[in-house]
Amino acid sequence: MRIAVVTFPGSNCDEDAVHVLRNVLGVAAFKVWHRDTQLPAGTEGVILPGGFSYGDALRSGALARFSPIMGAVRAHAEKGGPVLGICNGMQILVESGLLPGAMLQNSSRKFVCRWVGIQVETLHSPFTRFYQKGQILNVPVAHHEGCYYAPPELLAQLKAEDRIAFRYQAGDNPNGAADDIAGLLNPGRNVLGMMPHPERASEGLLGSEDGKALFVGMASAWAGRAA
Amino acid sequence: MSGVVDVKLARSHGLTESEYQHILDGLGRVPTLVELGILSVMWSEHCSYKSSRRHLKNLPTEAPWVLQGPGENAGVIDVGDGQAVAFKMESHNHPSFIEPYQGAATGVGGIMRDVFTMGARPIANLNSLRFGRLESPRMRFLLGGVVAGIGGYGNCMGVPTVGGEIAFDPSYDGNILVNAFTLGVLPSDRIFRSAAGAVGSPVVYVGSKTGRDGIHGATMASEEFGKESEEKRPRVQVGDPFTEKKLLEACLELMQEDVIVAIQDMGAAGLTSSSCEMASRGGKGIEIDVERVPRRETGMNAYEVMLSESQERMLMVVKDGTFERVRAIFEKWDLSVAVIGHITDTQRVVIKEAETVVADLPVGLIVDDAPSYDRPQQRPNLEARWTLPNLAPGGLGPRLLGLLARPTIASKRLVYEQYDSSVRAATIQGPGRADAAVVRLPDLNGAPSATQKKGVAMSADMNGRYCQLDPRRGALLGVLEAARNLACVGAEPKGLTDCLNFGNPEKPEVMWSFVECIHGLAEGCKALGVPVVSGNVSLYNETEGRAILPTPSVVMVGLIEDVTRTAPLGFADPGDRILLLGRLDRLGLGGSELVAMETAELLGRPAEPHLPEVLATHRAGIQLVRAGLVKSAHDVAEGGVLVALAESCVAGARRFGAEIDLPGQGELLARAFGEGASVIVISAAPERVAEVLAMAKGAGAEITEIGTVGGERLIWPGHLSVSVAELHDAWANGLGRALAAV
Amino acid sequence: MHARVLVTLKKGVLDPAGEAVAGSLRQLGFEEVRGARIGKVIEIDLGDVPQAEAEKRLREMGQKLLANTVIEDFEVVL
Amino acid sequence: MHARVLVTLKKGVLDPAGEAVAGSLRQLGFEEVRGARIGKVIEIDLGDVPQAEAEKRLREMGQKLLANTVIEDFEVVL
Ligand SMILES: Nc1ncnc2c1ncn2[C@@H]1O[C@H](COP(=O)(O)OP(=O)(O)O)[C@@H](O)[C@H]1O
Ligand SMILES: [Mg+2]
Repeated sequence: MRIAVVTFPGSNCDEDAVHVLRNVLGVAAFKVWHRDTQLPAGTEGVILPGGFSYGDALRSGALARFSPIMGAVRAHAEKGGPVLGICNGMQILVESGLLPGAMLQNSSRKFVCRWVGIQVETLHSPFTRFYQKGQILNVPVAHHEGCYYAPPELLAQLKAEDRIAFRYQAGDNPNGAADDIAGLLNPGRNVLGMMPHPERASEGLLGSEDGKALFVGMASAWAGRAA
Repeated sequence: MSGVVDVKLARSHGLTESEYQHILDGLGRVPTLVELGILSVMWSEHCSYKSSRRHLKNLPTEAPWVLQGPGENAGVIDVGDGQAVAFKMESHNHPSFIEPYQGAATGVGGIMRDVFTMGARPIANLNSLRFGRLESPRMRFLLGGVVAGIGGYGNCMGVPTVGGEIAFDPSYDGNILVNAFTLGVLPSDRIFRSAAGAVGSPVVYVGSKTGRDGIHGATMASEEFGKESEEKRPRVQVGDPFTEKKLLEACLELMQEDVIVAIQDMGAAGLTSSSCEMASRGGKGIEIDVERVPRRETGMNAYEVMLSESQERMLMVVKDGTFERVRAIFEKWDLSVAVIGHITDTQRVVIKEAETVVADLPVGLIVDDAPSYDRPQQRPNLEARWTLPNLAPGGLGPRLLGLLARPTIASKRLVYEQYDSSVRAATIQGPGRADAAVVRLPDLNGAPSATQKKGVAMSADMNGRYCQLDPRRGALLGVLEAARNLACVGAEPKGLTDCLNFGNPEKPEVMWSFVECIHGLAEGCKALGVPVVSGNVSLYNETEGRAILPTPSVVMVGLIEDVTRTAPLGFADPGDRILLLGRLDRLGLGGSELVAMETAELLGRPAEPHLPEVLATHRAGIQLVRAGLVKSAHDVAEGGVLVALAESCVAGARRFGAEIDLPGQGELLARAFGEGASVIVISAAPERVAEVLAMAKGAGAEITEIGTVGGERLIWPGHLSVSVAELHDAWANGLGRALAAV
Repeated sequence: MHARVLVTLKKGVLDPAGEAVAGSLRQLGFEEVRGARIGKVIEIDLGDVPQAEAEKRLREMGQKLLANTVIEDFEVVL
Repeated sequence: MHARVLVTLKKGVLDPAGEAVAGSLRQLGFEEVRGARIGKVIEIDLGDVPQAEAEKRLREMGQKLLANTVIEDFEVVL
């Protein structure tokens, strides 16, 4: 199992993702520099971590989308390989079109960091298959542009195709996201973008272990099918 | 600016006539404009500590575990197993009053640079803030801007902001305080310092390009505000956390290699102070060619380049022949990098613009001969304020609700939710959870670790009201409170950093309170065995003649051997017994929040701490938490024991009521709302109470059982009965209401 | 040549920041304010480029990077 | 009446976001880009106000709220 965690200039949750994979789960994980054009041989999954790539200039994720590594990430996704975008990673996925819709500033107009409850909406993805449907996960959010936007037709489609992976619990939506969406999947169900940080909720000591199963699912999904 | 250097121009640079004369005598000639600029910033209060230097010597700075005391960019203490932590606190009061977002942001950026300059990876930020009355729209704007700025910078850097304190008092109406603290970790055998190395070594500039930002910011921080401060606005610097994040990573990457001889961030007074300090600390000279300094703007002259306070820049001396390596790393991170000079043996600072020498000054004149003043001190008539007012008896319930809603006491959630407190996957007790912030240490390389057992605890404290009423005792109480907070999470205090915020030191009463506060800090630190390893002084916090309360903010850092053993401040289970560590009758209403609420005045003398009792209480607290015998621990501070109890009821993960009976026969209000040192509210499972009592007594501490957790109300039979819902509403929404009310 | 690209939120996309500004303006006594929307202006220094060419290039920049056309419209001002 | 207030950073004030955008534009092949600065455009709906009056009011709004005049300039476009 080998997971590549991309470091963009300004990424700051790359270490945390590597930590959970390596130190908590014993999964081989390594950082990849954004200027590389290829994922290392044997890469089975890719994580675009949280942070402020390019200082969030213009729009979060707008510039990182053009980083050289993104060609290889796209290719990996197109082959069906799992790609997880957390926080800034989700913003990059949305900007790059790997996920539909757009991200807006939080409706509070402020950065928000707190624990939220998110509900597992579908088990049909490498990331969510080890949860129970309807299970509530306790995870932190920490973002300024986390308000997911989708026009009505797109929302209807996401629902029809069961592509909403996580929703904030009713009344616990920290950013005003459409339909309480906290995470969504691409049509192939192998690309997940989510605003909450499962990597900060994978050790009981830090307040919750609910994020762990997501990484376990991701890490074992594509075993042996590496590039 | 006219180019003719004379006494008038010197005065406009903030130099006094006699200081200017001293320059003429020392040089034997009239300084050039660039030289005047250099000397004026280096001799400013901010850089030279001319009013404070002689008094800071009274602080205890030594302990066997101190690896670096005051004198470098940050203090460093050993935490064992090859690891050390570097930390410091710094003020950005004046810039934040002028432009709150950028002022606070660059304050946070500056203190993080101080810490990673030492070779440490920053792992935690705290801040200590003071604002005036929220009734003023300007004050609400300042609060919003400062908080957004702190978050804007720290969040982007990926350093969690895990704690701090905010208090409000009308004395800060014209001068808010923004003190930022950073702690980082480093290998204990690889500390980087700023003393210049071998003659001939290249001097390398890295980071952002230089623009005309904040020229003369250091002198601004050394002046009292008046009406004309408005015009000083364009001097404000703008922070760029994205560049600083890259600078951090590039510096730490380079520090893995044997390349850097000396490194110094460019903070206040920019290239001037960094180059002069490097030369001075190394006993060498330095020669710099400003033409080689990377610039963002065209047409900058040598004066502007030397005095610019553009952020996110570093100066390094590297080993001869290693520059290509430096270049490779900084270019990888898209940062500017250039050799701009070299180290000399002349003990002079020589600044060239291409081939023209524009400044040539002896290092000794700039640093060692900087003025040092023993400013006159005058003790004010403190006794006049020591008489307590007569407060109407009874009415505990409404008073408790009133206190819980006071902005100084109410929940700060509105603020700390704007800070990323969980990045780095190591925050064990974040903001609002416990009396001190607790962060698990990373591994030796600075990466998160799942096996690391050790953690650091940090607490920011100081009550300016106590310091106004009795500066020495007030400062001592602040230090003790910080240690008490650490005890509540089971941490052994190991080091302290301070930020001394005062008014105009040229006023004898201000100067006296400054000196007294230093004695109070020293007394507390000595009693606790805690060294002061770094700090900062911010004077002239005064507008139109009105000074702030003396505010010698401190952050105390403690060590926890096993981070699975800490305690939150909120109660955990119904049926748990509530106990008090320490003596309630040692507390009093002098300078208390209750008196401030009811009289809007500063009255009374803060309660005297009894050090042996205080130390015993702390010892007992630490032992109990470490033994896992208590489920919560919360110190009694502003608002007294009832406020502490109410907070334990409503501030935890779940909410509870409690039934209590406060011991003693003293005056009821003093028992309920008295403040002072040394009382901690703890809770424990009933079956562990016997062990708790035994352990506390073994540590020499007073301990009393006062009640039980549970129910829907906080009840003191015969005196108080308030519903948990009301307590929670007052406390949780107090700050929000104060901000919304116009 | 200096040019500006104005990027504004599409009609129908909520703009809480704009609403807050409108509210504050009214509170400050500008009661005539019926609404406000906040967008971005990107000022670009292009060097010596003929106007027609510049316009074409700026539209491309707007399309590719400066605006997110899912939620934003843009306009080139020379 | 609809009006725009353009708020831009004062000359000399660092604009990290603008620099990042300029860098990306060049990387995307727009090599002619010498620099970029990012500001705000606030579109205001004023109802029926005579033009001269509107202009005066908008300047006041700029001064009082829309621009942070410590670091920003503004311009009213009717
Ligand atoms: N109040 C204080 N207590 C202890 N040390 C102090 C205090 N004030 C300043 N120092 C020390 O004096 C030195 C100079 O401080 P400062 O000018 O703030 O540093 P910098 O140049 O990094 O901004 C530092 O080593 C600092 O830790
Ligand atoms: Mg420094």
